[in-house]
Amino acid sequence: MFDTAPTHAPLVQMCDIHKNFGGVVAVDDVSVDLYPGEVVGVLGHNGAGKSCLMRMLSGAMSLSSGEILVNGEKADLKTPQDAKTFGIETIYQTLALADHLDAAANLFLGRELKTRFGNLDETRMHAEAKAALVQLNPNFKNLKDPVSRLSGGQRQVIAIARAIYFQAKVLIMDEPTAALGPSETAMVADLTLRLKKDGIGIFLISHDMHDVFDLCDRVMVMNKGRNVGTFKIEDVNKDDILSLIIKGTLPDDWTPRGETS
Amino acid sequence: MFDTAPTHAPLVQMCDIHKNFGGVVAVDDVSVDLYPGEVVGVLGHNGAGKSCLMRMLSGAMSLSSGEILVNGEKADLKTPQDAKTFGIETIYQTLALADHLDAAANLFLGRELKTRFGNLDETRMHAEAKAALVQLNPNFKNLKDPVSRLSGGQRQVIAIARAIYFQAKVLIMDEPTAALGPSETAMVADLTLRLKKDGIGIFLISHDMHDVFDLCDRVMVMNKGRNVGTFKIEDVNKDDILSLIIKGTLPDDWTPRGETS
Amino acid sequence: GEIAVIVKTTNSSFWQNVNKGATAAIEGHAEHTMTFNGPASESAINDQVALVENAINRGVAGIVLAPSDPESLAPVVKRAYESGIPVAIIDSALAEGNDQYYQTFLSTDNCAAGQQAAAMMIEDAGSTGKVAVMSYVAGVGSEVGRVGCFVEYLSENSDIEVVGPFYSQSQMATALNQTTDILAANGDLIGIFGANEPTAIGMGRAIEQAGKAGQLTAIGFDGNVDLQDMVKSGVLLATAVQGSFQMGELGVNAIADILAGNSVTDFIDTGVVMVTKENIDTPVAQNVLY
Amino acid sequence: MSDTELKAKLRFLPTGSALHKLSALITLLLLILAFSIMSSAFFSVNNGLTVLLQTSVIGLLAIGMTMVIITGGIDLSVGSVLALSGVVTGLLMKAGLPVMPAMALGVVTGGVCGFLNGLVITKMRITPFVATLGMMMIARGVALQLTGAAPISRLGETFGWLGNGALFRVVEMQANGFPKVIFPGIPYPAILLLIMALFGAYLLQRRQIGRHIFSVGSNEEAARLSGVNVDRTKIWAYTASGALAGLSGMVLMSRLVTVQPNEGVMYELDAIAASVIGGASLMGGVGSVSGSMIGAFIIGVLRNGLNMAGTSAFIQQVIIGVVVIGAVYLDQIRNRK
Amino acid sequence: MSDTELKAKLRFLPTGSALHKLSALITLLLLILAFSIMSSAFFSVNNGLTVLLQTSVIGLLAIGMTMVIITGGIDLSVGSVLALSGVVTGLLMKAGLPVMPAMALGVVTGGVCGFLNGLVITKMRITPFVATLGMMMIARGVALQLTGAAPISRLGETFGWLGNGALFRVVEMQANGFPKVIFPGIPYPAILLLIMALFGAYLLQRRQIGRHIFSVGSNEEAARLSGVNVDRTKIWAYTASGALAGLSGMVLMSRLVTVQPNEGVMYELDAIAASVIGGASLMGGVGSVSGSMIGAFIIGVLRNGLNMAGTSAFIQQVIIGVVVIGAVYLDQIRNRK
Ligand SMILES: Nc1ncnc2c1ncn2[C@@H]1O[C@H](COP(=O)(O)OP(=O)(O)OP(=O)(O)O)[C@@H](O)[C@H]1O
Ligand SMILES: Nc1ncnc2c1ncn2[C@@H]1O[C@H](COP(=O)(O)OP(=O)(O)OP(=O)(O)O)[C@@H](O)[C@H]1O
Ligand SMILES: O[C@@H]1[C@@H](O)[C@H](O)OC[C@H]1O
Ligand SMILES: [Mg+2]
Ligand SMILES: [Mg+2]
Repeated sequence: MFDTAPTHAPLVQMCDIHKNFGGVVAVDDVSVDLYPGEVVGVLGHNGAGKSCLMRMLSGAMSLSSGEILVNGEKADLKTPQDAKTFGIETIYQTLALADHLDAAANLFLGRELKTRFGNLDETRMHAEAKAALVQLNPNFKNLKDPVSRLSGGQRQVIAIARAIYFQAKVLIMDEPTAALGPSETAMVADLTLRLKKDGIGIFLISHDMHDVFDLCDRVMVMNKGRNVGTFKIEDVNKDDILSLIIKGTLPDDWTPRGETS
Repeated sequence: MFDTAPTHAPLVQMCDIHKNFGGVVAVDDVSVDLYPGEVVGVLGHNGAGKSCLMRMLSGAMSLSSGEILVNGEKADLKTPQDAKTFGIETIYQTLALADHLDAAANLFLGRELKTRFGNLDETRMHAEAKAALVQLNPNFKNLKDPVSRLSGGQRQVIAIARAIYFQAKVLIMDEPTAALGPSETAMVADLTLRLKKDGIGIFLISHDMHDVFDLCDRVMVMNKGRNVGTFKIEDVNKDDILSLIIKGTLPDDWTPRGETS
Repeated sequence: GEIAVIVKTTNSSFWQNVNKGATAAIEGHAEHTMTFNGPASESAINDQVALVENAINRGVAGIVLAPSDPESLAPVVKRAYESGIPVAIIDSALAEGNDQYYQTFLSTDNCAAGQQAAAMMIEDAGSTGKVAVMSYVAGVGSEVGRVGCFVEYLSENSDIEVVGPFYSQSQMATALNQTTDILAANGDLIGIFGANEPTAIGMGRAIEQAGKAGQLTAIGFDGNVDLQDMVKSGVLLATAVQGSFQMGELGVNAIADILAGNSVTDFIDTGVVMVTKENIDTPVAQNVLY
Repeated sequence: MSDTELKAKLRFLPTGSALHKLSALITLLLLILAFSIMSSAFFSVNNGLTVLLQTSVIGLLAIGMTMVIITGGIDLSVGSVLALSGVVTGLLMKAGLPVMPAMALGVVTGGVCGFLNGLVITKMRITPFVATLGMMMIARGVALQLTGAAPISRLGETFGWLGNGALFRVVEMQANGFPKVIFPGIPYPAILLLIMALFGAYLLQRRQIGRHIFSVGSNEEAARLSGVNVDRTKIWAYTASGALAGLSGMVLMSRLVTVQPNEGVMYELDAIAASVIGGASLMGGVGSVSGSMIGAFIIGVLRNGLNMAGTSAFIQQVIIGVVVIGAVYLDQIRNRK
Repeated sequence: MSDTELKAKLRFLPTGSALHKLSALITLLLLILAFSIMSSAFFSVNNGLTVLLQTSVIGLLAIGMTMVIITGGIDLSVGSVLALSGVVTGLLMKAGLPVMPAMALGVVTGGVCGFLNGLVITKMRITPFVATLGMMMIARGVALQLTGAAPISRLGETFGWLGNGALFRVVEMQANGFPKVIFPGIPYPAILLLIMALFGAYLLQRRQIGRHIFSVGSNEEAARLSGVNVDRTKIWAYTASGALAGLSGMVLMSRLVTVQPNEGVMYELDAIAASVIGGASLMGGVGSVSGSMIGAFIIGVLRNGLNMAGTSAFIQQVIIGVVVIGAVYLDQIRNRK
């Protein structure tokens, strides 16, 4: 449905993005881009600035300076709503669920389905929500419980379902599997590959090297707010990445693995 | 400092523990024990009841029925305070940090150090906190910021530091590395082994099979609230465990791996 | 039957003194009982309407009412009339055009009382300079007459400049603070008027505490022991005291008379006495003091 | 599908909010029973209608208050806004406007005050408690200043119609010249309350704005990240609360047939108590109009019943305090099970 | 280490709470400047002392209120508790008790009311708003019932000592037989306020109980899981608030030299406003005694200054409303930077 050739114009370009909180520099002039049908891993130590960078693309945080282009045009993402109109959906690290509402209400929050009288169409929202959730977790039961009563993993599944339901063009996943069990994690991996095949561009923040190597086309590593390198996944191995994450530099003897091998 | 022989009397025995919320059975007659110097992995799908089971041992949740013995004697763990007096410390999945306080205040919360006039001994608490945190994350800086301003991983480090600082006899870790970067994760693994060597008994909830196989002596698998099997780690492999987690049963052809190999 | 005495508020010694009068009167009428009630404050008019409605619903024999507002209480008084319940109005008037719905009216003429206080003010303090007016709740029936006529009389009969009015909401501490500030801001004040009990007491305390007793003409209103003490010590030149006991007593008696089939006069002036150091021990004054 | 529908209805009432209302309802019934035993006049058609009438003002306020409380806010200004709306209507009528447009503009005044509350809360980021506390003082001060604190009287028969009129009223003239009321009629304020309560419940449960109100109160940040326009939702709720305060001002002043700039002091506390007794949580995310109506009637019945029973005004206060706590407690124990 | 110590002092004042106080302080100074220009009598030693005296009651209430607000609660009962404490003292004195023990028991009465608030909130799990709203009605009702709503007068000279006495007071006898005040002295209530404020700040910043109060308000569940005795902490805070309300009752009634059972209505709003202007957050976890004192003085100066300037009582209300919102807003903009 979208252009699937990753050689085309980038879906998203983030240019010289800077964010500071008073004196604390969280993101330090970072540039990164994303093409359709591509998964870009965003890696880094705790507090490296990964979430902040992505929140700026989600419209959830304002930029201190820099520029974001979507489909080559400057996009002013002031609110999450703005980002959503550009087709940018996000799975937040904090999940961002309204505790007193049930799964369906959360899934459709802000984009409720309505009957032709403008009333909420509960029946349809529930049916759709059920379908979406069962894809990710076949035995998802407590569909009508307020989400505050669900386990950490169940909540994560709702947050994921919400982001993919609305046919994103760009998907940001901030540690989507951190709280998930093995089967759920596998399902998220499957899902990622399926979305990628549909031409969606994905930013994946993860601390799990296996996920990163299984899913990503490129990786971008952050260290203390700076982008310390962006690589095709073939060009690096686990140790290279760990070195970047921890020390902020590649091993001294590094040459692109893709070429040497 | 403790008796390190895992053959002795169990440190903790949880017998026929049951917990339901109205009609929802979260934990269904589960029994499990823990010996000094042993790491027992608690595994299961999302919503299996792992956190609930452990919260009952932490004194954070009341039992519907069942009995908990510590050092062979019945322990009535009504409050987290009770559990702490038995030397049971917990790293909660939700971290349980007071957002407006800084790292040191959180670390010593409820057990503040005082000067001889009974005033808070800020200087000593800070020094101790710094020492404890730097062990886990050498470049932990924002020591005086309220923890609400820290990144997910930084917060996790504080929660871990708090649990180990007070010389626990029993340590419960509920997905302690979920939010951690690779170097922090490695440090937690080191730490776990060090504590184990000191004779501390550890319950480790984790979804990460590598951690489980690297660190655990035994694993207990929960499925839909029930204990579907407790095994020495030598007797099972990854696929056995995944089968237990997902289906609740071992593969049909299973025999204890430790014996066959 | 039950005679319901409904006043503007139960929270003040003035109204509690009405209660005492009513209680004393009911002793004389074994065939009747008396209930005493009122809202939490004199400005809670809607609550007073509800109290009257409830009394009508429970079929009381008669009502003694001190209306917090002349118009707002008229519909319920009419309802009482429609239910055949006799009503005696006390303290404050009901709006014109409602005379047929109640049987008698007992009151101090608040306007006249205000004028008397003003006359005394001019007499003692002179007819030029500043006089501060410390009022209680803006706009309630007795306040409109009392403070309104006080101010009007001053402006018509002297060159006195009025400072205020300030409203204490019938809170003594508020009156104390306000008076303290007014005294500090207007060193040249020649007189001050405190228009009801808590206000006058707070005002008197402020004068004592500022060390200004005797330096200006202070006149109060109502007559509990604190005010009597202030009159005796000279902090207040005078205090205007209404026959509150009489309002309760005569009001209940009037209803009992009507119920017994007797006729009653349609207006009884319960009077006001300007109590001063000179007359405080006389029977006229002792009769109204409480 | 009817089971689903039923459940859908209850979904915003977590931890058994059906129970919530049930326990409030039980409190209400117990009170009615107790008062009926204590006073024969209490349990009569006449008095029932009086209670309806007396509760309508608090009831109207409680509808708006409930919406505000569900967003996690509070509106302390309703009592003052009620007075200011009445003053505006009174002044407009004195200026020659007929009663209907004057009352409509009175309600609009309330809405404007609420809208300003909403702006201050969202755009200036002032906590609702402080913002509406400020509005409480400002609206009261303006109402008193505009009138010089004096009531506005002689607004004419028609002004009293909304507050004192009744549907199906039957009056008969007696031989002795006294009229006799056969059936006092259903008071217009009670009918108005019913309509507004149903409409409020519909908005909260069936419309997007209601869903957004719940989400904002449940987790404001999550609502924002989900694309809910948090500011607009809050402004909506405060405007509704203000407009309902204006409407209740019309009812109250019309009942008094006079505009009283001093009226409505502390009404906010009654409205808040009604909402909370009815199960609304001051933490936000929880509440219902039907619950708040039960809460309002608990307070109304209590006031009326204690008066009927001839309880001293002071003891009344103590009893109301105890019942408010008791009603919320009863609910707590039910929930804990 | 002094840098560390300074920082340690500020650590509970997040998002730049030093700024918080700074902006409140600026508001206060601006007010003082404005009033000094408007009225020459305002900026004088005498009037300064008067402001101190007038603010002491709200100031004392604000200390306790701040503690309660930091736990994430609220105490609406302080105005009524103040009155009840005064009544108890007055009755005990009438019964023959000397002033000191009678006043001590008055403060204890306040403490007991606060303790009951704490019990209802923690053991019956009633939200603070409702629990203290109930206590507000109950304490007021009891105070009125005990006295039959009449003031208790003629309590003797000594009763007025606390409220009207002053340190370093210089009085001279005039020729006309009336005394003249040369230097009014530093009022005892102001000294009492200073002592209590310092003590309150010490408890909050330097003692375990203070740390626990912050933690409970910041994240109650986290505090509980960390082994903080949440219930005991809350009960402590409400008891302190009640006792301080009792103490302020002593000051107020002593100033009046009369016990007034209906005194203190709506004082809770002033106390809350003072805390919030001073930077306390009604969400809990944030606040300071020093900030609340500045807040109390903003309100006190405003009332005094507007009176001095002869502003109409109604316009005063409007202005106070605007300043309360404005002070909090000023703070907001500073914080956002
Ligand atoms: N609202 C805020 N105010 C002040 N500082 C902040 C805020 N949010 C984040 N920071 C700081 O910005 C830095 C980057 O935080 P961020 O959450 O982006 O890290 P992260 O890379 O996502 O880490 P993690 O892997 O732990 O989630 C951290 O030092 C954090 O303390
Ligand atoms: N307070 C509660 N009220 C009602 N149900 C609850 C509550 N807490 C947990 N549950 C339910 O109990 C079950 C077990 O939850 P628990 O948190 O123990 O799962 P878990 O195994 O820790 O899952 P995860 O891996 O996702 O953390 C879930 O179905 C959950 O919905
Ligand atoms: O007439 C009453 C007055 O005398 C009292 O002092 O306050 C209330 C008034 O209505
Ligand atoms: Mg992050
Ligand atoms: Mg869990």
